Amino acid sequence: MSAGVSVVGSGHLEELDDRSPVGVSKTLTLAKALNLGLHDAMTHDPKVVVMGEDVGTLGGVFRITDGLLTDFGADRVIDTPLAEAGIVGTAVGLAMRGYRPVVEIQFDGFVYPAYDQIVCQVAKMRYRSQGRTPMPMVIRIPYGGGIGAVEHHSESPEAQFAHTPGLKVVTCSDPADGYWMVRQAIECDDPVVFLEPKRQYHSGKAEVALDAAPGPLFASRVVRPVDGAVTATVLAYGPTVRTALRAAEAASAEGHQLEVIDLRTLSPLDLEPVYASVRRSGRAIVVHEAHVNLGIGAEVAARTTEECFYSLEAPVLRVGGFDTPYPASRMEEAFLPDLDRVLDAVDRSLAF
Amino acid sequence: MSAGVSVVGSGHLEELDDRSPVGVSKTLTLAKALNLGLHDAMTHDPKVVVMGEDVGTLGGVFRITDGLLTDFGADRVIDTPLAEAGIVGTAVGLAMRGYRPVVEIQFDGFVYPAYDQIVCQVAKMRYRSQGRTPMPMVIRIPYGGGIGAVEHHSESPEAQFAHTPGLKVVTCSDPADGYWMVRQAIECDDPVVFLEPKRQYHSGKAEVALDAAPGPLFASRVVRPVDGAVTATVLAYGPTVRTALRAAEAASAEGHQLEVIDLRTLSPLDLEPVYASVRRSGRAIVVHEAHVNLGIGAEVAARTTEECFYSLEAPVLRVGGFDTPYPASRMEEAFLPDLDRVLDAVDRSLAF
Amino acid sequence: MVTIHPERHPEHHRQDTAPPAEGHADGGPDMVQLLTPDGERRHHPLYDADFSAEQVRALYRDMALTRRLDVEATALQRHGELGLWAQLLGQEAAQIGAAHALRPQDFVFPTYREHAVAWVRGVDPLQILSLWRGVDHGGWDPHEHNFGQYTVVIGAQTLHAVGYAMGAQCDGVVGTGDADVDTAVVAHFGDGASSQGDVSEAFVFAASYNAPVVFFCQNNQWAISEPVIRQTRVPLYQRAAGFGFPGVRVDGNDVLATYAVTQRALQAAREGQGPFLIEAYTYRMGAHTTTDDPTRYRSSAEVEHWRARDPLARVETYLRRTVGADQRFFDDVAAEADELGHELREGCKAMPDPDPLRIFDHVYAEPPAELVAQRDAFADYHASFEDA
Amino acid sequence: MVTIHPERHPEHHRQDTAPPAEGHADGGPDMVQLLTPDGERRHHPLYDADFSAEQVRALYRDMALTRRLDVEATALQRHGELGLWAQLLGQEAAQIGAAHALRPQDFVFPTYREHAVAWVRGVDPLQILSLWRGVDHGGWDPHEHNFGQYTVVIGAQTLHAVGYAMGAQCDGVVGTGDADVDTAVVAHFGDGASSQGDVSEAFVFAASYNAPVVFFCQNNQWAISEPVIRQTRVPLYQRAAGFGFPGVRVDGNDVLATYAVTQRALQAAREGQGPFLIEAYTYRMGAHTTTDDPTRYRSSAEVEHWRARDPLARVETYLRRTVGADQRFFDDVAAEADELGHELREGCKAMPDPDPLRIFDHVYAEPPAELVAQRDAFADYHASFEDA
Ligand SMILES: Cc1ncc(C[n+]2csc(CCOP(=O)(O)OP(=O)(O)O)c2C)c(N)n1
Ligand SMILES: Cc1ncc(C[n+]2csc(CCOP(=O)(O)OP(=O)(O)O)c2C)c(N)n1
Ligand SMILES: [Mg+2]
Ligand SMILES: [Mg+2]
Repeated sequence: MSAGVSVVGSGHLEELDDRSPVGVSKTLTLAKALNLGLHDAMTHDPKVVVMGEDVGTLGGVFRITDGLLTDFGADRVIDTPLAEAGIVGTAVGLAMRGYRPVVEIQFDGFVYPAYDQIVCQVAKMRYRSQGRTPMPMVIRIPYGGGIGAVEHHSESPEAQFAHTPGLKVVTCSDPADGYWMVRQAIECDDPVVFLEPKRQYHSGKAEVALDAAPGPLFASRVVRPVDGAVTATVLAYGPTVRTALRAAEAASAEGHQLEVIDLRTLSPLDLEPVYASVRRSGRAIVVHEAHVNLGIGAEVAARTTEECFYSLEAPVLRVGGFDTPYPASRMEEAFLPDLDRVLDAVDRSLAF
Repeated sequence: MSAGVSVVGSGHLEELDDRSPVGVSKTLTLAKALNLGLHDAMTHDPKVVVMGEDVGTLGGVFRITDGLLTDFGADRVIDTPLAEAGIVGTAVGLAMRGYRPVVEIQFDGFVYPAYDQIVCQVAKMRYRSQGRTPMPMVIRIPYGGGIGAVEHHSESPEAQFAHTPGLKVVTCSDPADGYWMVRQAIECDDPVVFLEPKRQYHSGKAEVALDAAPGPLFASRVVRPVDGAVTATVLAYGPTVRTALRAAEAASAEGHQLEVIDLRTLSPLDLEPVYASVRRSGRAIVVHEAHVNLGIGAEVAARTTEECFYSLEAPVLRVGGFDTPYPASRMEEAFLPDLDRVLDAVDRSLAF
Repeated sequence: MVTIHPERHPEHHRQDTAPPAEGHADGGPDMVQLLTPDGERRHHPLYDADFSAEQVRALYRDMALTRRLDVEATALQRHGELGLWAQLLGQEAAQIGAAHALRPQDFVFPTYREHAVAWVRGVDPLQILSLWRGVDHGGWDPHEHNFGQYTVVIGAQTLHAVGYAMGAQCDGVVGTGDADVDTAVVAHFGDGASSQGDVSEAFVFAASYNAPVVFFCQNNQWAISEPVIRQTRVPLYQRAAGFGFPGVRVDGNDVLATYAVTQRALQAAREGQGPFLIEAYTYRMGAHTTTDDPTRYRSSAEVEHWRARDPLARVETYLRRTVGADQRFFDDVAAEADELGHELREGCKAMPDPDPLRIFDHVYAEPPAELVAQRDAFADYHASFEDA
Repeated sequence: MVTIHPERHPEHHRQDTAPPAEGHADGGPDMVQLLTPDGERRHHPLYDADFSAEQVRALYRDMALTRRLDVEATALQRHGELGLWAQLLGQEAAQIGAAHALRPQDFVFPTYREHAVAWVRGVDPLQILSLWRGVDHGGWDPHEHNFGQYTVVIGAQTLHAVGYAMGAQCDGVVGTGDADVDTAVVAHFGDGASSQGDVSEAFVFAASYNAPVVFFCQNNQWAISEPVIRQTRVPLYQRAAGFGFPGVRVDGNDVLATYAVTQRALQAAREGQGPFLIEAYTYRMGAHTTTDDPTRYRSSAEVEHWRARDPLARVETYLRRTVGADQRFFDDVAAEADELGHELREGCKAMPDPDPLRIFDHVYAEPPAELVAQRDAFADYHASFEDA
């Protein structure tokens, strides 16, 4: 009896049969883009269900699931009891029955009660069953700081998931990626931890082309290419992409040309574009909000050094959250990497 | 009312008032050394309590708590219900009441239900309370593979804990360290995740000097120093120290001199001895059973490259478990780093 | 599958065995009530107490003052002085009754909403505001007041409470018969929290070790936007029996009843009779927090229904009609509240921003060299801006 | 604090409200039993069934064969052919009764000990042995047999069961009235597992969505070395009521009773009546696993007590005395068991070691380039040894 596990989705969004007509685009905030992405994914595939705390009537505390209950009903937009292990654990069962659950964790700091289900069940079910039990699931987590919140509402848990084989981990940094990456993540037959930079949900609109995905999901992207000589390569993702771009603008005024790469996918990492850039620049700086110690920057540094050993003029430097718990919000500005700390790292790199 | 939080222990084991007379030593397996360490810690400090699944009557599935129930009674050796969050969460409360709980997690793969309590409560309680609520707790975890076990019994979760500020993470690799490190961890006023290489519990005896600790807890140690020219520095910890030492012996036969360092403390890392060695050798190889991706090796590589940039003749290379879930046991030999894979890495390093 | 919920599809609901669906507005016949919404005194065979006039006035006073605290904090948030505030409006009776039943040696493990309990424990309200302002994670000393840190991760503190209670047992301060020694612990949590695995595990551990802990669940009918029926279809107090200890539902808007029930449960725990679950049936009159908009998910009719059950109004009526309290008493309380409001406004606005270097404090008892170096580097870096 | 356990200090135990302490050897008066240890048929007002002679013989046969499977596997472990084995000895009635009550469309979520359920679901026992041999994590196709992977992390599968049941609701295969369509789910777990947060959360979710799931708890009195009294001081089946659904204790050594109770619970679930908890009161006659030494923590008197309640013996008596089964039937079963034993021994020893490159299979549907590179590098490296 295999009906229960037939899974929908080829992973190739170009083939979506409900794609909008060519040329159609909308101007959206990240929040609205994600909301539309979920909406379109649910329209496209009746097996997609959304579940989590307050995702129904309220539309989520960030309103990312706003309107979905009205459009798709309580069978597919499921307000759950307040228990994260329960949410992810029942999503595992739904996936086994052929559904594609999209789970919302309300805030980064509340994913840990579900950690066991994520790392021991979601991540390993396919492996354990020799491929017989796929686990197509998206775990959406609003993450990162800078919103003036109380404890546990500003964390960056990506490294822990990226360290876990069987999971894929991605993060978006603008509305277009928000729309397309969430759709692609839902199409993906592997479980995807989908990190949303909550600080940017409502912080500005951008045009989102709805007729075709801008590129594959598991790929990094040069978001500020530099023609000619590159002073340094700056790697960022999620909330720090904007910081890196601002730093690049500021550096440019001082005659330094920073090439900025949005990593987008944290597991797997897509470092070929990084290597290409570093081979030109000889210097790399990784910027993330997560703690520096064993953050994504550590892996990027280790691999980049291995691949570009003879090109590097300086060690790969890391700018990140300090190795302390996330502080009370009136100190968070100092905790979070900002333009100045990125430029400071550029200076330090140049000093080698 | 602060009686509840007065904590015993200065962190300086040299001052222990019950230390054995100078010159006393015993020949012990790692399992017995840990058992004696727990016993002596409980004798020394009445606030030390041991808790976990099967730690009482059975003495633990690995017998590390054997005899403690008889010697110290059911108030201090607590068989708990089968619930890891419950174990660690109640240990938090016991610590708040002035106890020093030593928690046993039965196997590495079963720590995840307690993950939330560990990373959000144990790690953050002192910070949250501005130092008013210390969290002296030891979380003992038998870890690592090579014992022919079923799923979840062979994992290496150290990187996830080391990434978490507020925790300290250490691991022992021989009986003397087993005895002293567990005693020092119990004395420590910070929470310590204490990783025990289960494969080595019963795999040989060694002399344990009981009159004085061989050195501080949070320090790495050169376990195979090389006089004169060093071919490469090999960094290992826990179960891979033995592998590294064997590789060094084999390499020596081929004329390569490998200096081996047992990291011992994974958070904080103590890398000064590593830098000193790498400045001489120009090459470093980190060996652990955990997945390479975002394993401890990533952090060691990133920092070592930063500190020894101009000394390195090759990038820091990593030998570890593959980026797959831990496989079924008849494949684990291939999964685990062994002598040959270490030597292969030395060759690759020399090829740079 | 949500459509198959018993409430909506009663034919799918096992008729012979299932208890009545949850969510009715009046707490049902099992609910202990000593003071009706009209301010009339009722008596209960098991859970009752004699209240002196002074005691009732003290309860009223604390309810009125903590309501003011709540109103002021809400206003301070609106004025940008606080980042966020979790309102207690409507839950004053549950919290004040529970808190008055404590002895000094008892220890309380709060959620993030127990401002009135904190008040009774002697915590300076400014030390609560500092948390919501973002200055720190709570300014009080838990051990000075025997009142723990606020816990944001839902349910986590219930396990801490059980562990602390196990420690008290070990210390021999349970069941000695000495009223100044015998100790109990209160674990606060909400209706939503009842679903968390941690809370059930706390029940398991408490029963297994017969720990002196009173689980105090404020069922305020909502977990953000989710009604309690999403969490349970039977009254929450019934959860306890299946774990092997007693539970009772009390009118959480009736300060006499919450006091009486908590007092009895604490006393039993102190005597060594083990855990107890109290479900205080109440209502969150305000928003979940100041960022929440409850009109998105609940009707004004529901709010009106509960407004008629205001926990303060009934005590005022009872005081005026039966116990004896003149206008001057109420005027004094109002004046005291005004003064408190003034102090809070001034105190809050005067709170300095923390030195950013405090980020590095108290991570460890013995901070590693690496972290000290990180701090020093940041200090230098920071100073380079101040110099500039 | 352990010393204040109610069993040892009855004076600390709340006398008026607390139910009897757990751990008595005979399941108590609430336990459903249809066949006594002496092989006598009893009847029960609610949970009963008519059994044909053929049916009883089939139940016996499966119990006998799975006992043999267990004995053979234990021996294979002793001979080094398996790395480990979790014995089911003594729990045959609980498992066979529960499994016989299933319809093909039902789905089962096992722990690591449900070998007899797997057997009834048609799983090739060699595909179970391959797990314990270390060849794979379980060789069967969960969707071919509607029998999930073994789950080692205690309790995790109970949530999967609830989610799967929610999915069945969504699919409209609950409460249609069509016996070939209506679907229920069984979640197996142990007495120790009942303490895990996941299991309580599974109860919460199952009740909240009225999911068609039968929680089947084999209370075999022990969680490795810990007696069930460490997990609960009231009978486990009572846990359900506080979550809003029914529970019952059945004699887990009585295959007729476990069948009848499970059959009824499954039928109710398929009809849309929601979740049900069955506590099968049984005993783990063997060690926890082959590495365990139960003499360290339990008395031989206790084991003897339970040996007198052997689940097979009573069916044999009942078959011989009442139902009608001649010696030839028993001889045939014994012969079949011998043949099974032979097949298992040969099959197990013949299992080839997996190719180490299989380490890299099935991590992802679409393996990332990095992992493919890791695999390729390992393949080259590995080949370099083969060449050498
Ligand atoms: C583990 C966890 N998940 C989610 C949240 C987000 N959250 C904060 S309060 C809340 C609702 C809590 O409801 P309840 O327990 O009834 O308490 P109340 O707020 O009504 O006092 C939620 C979901 C959290 N703080 N912790
Ligand atoms: C989360 C977790 N913690 C600990 C273990 C180790 N362990 C394996 S079986 C077991 C006892 C289980 O007891 P019970 O649930 O009664 O099932 P039984 O073995 O008796 O069938 C334990 C503690 C585990 N597998 N998973
Ligand atoms: Mg609530
Ligand atoms: Mg058991």
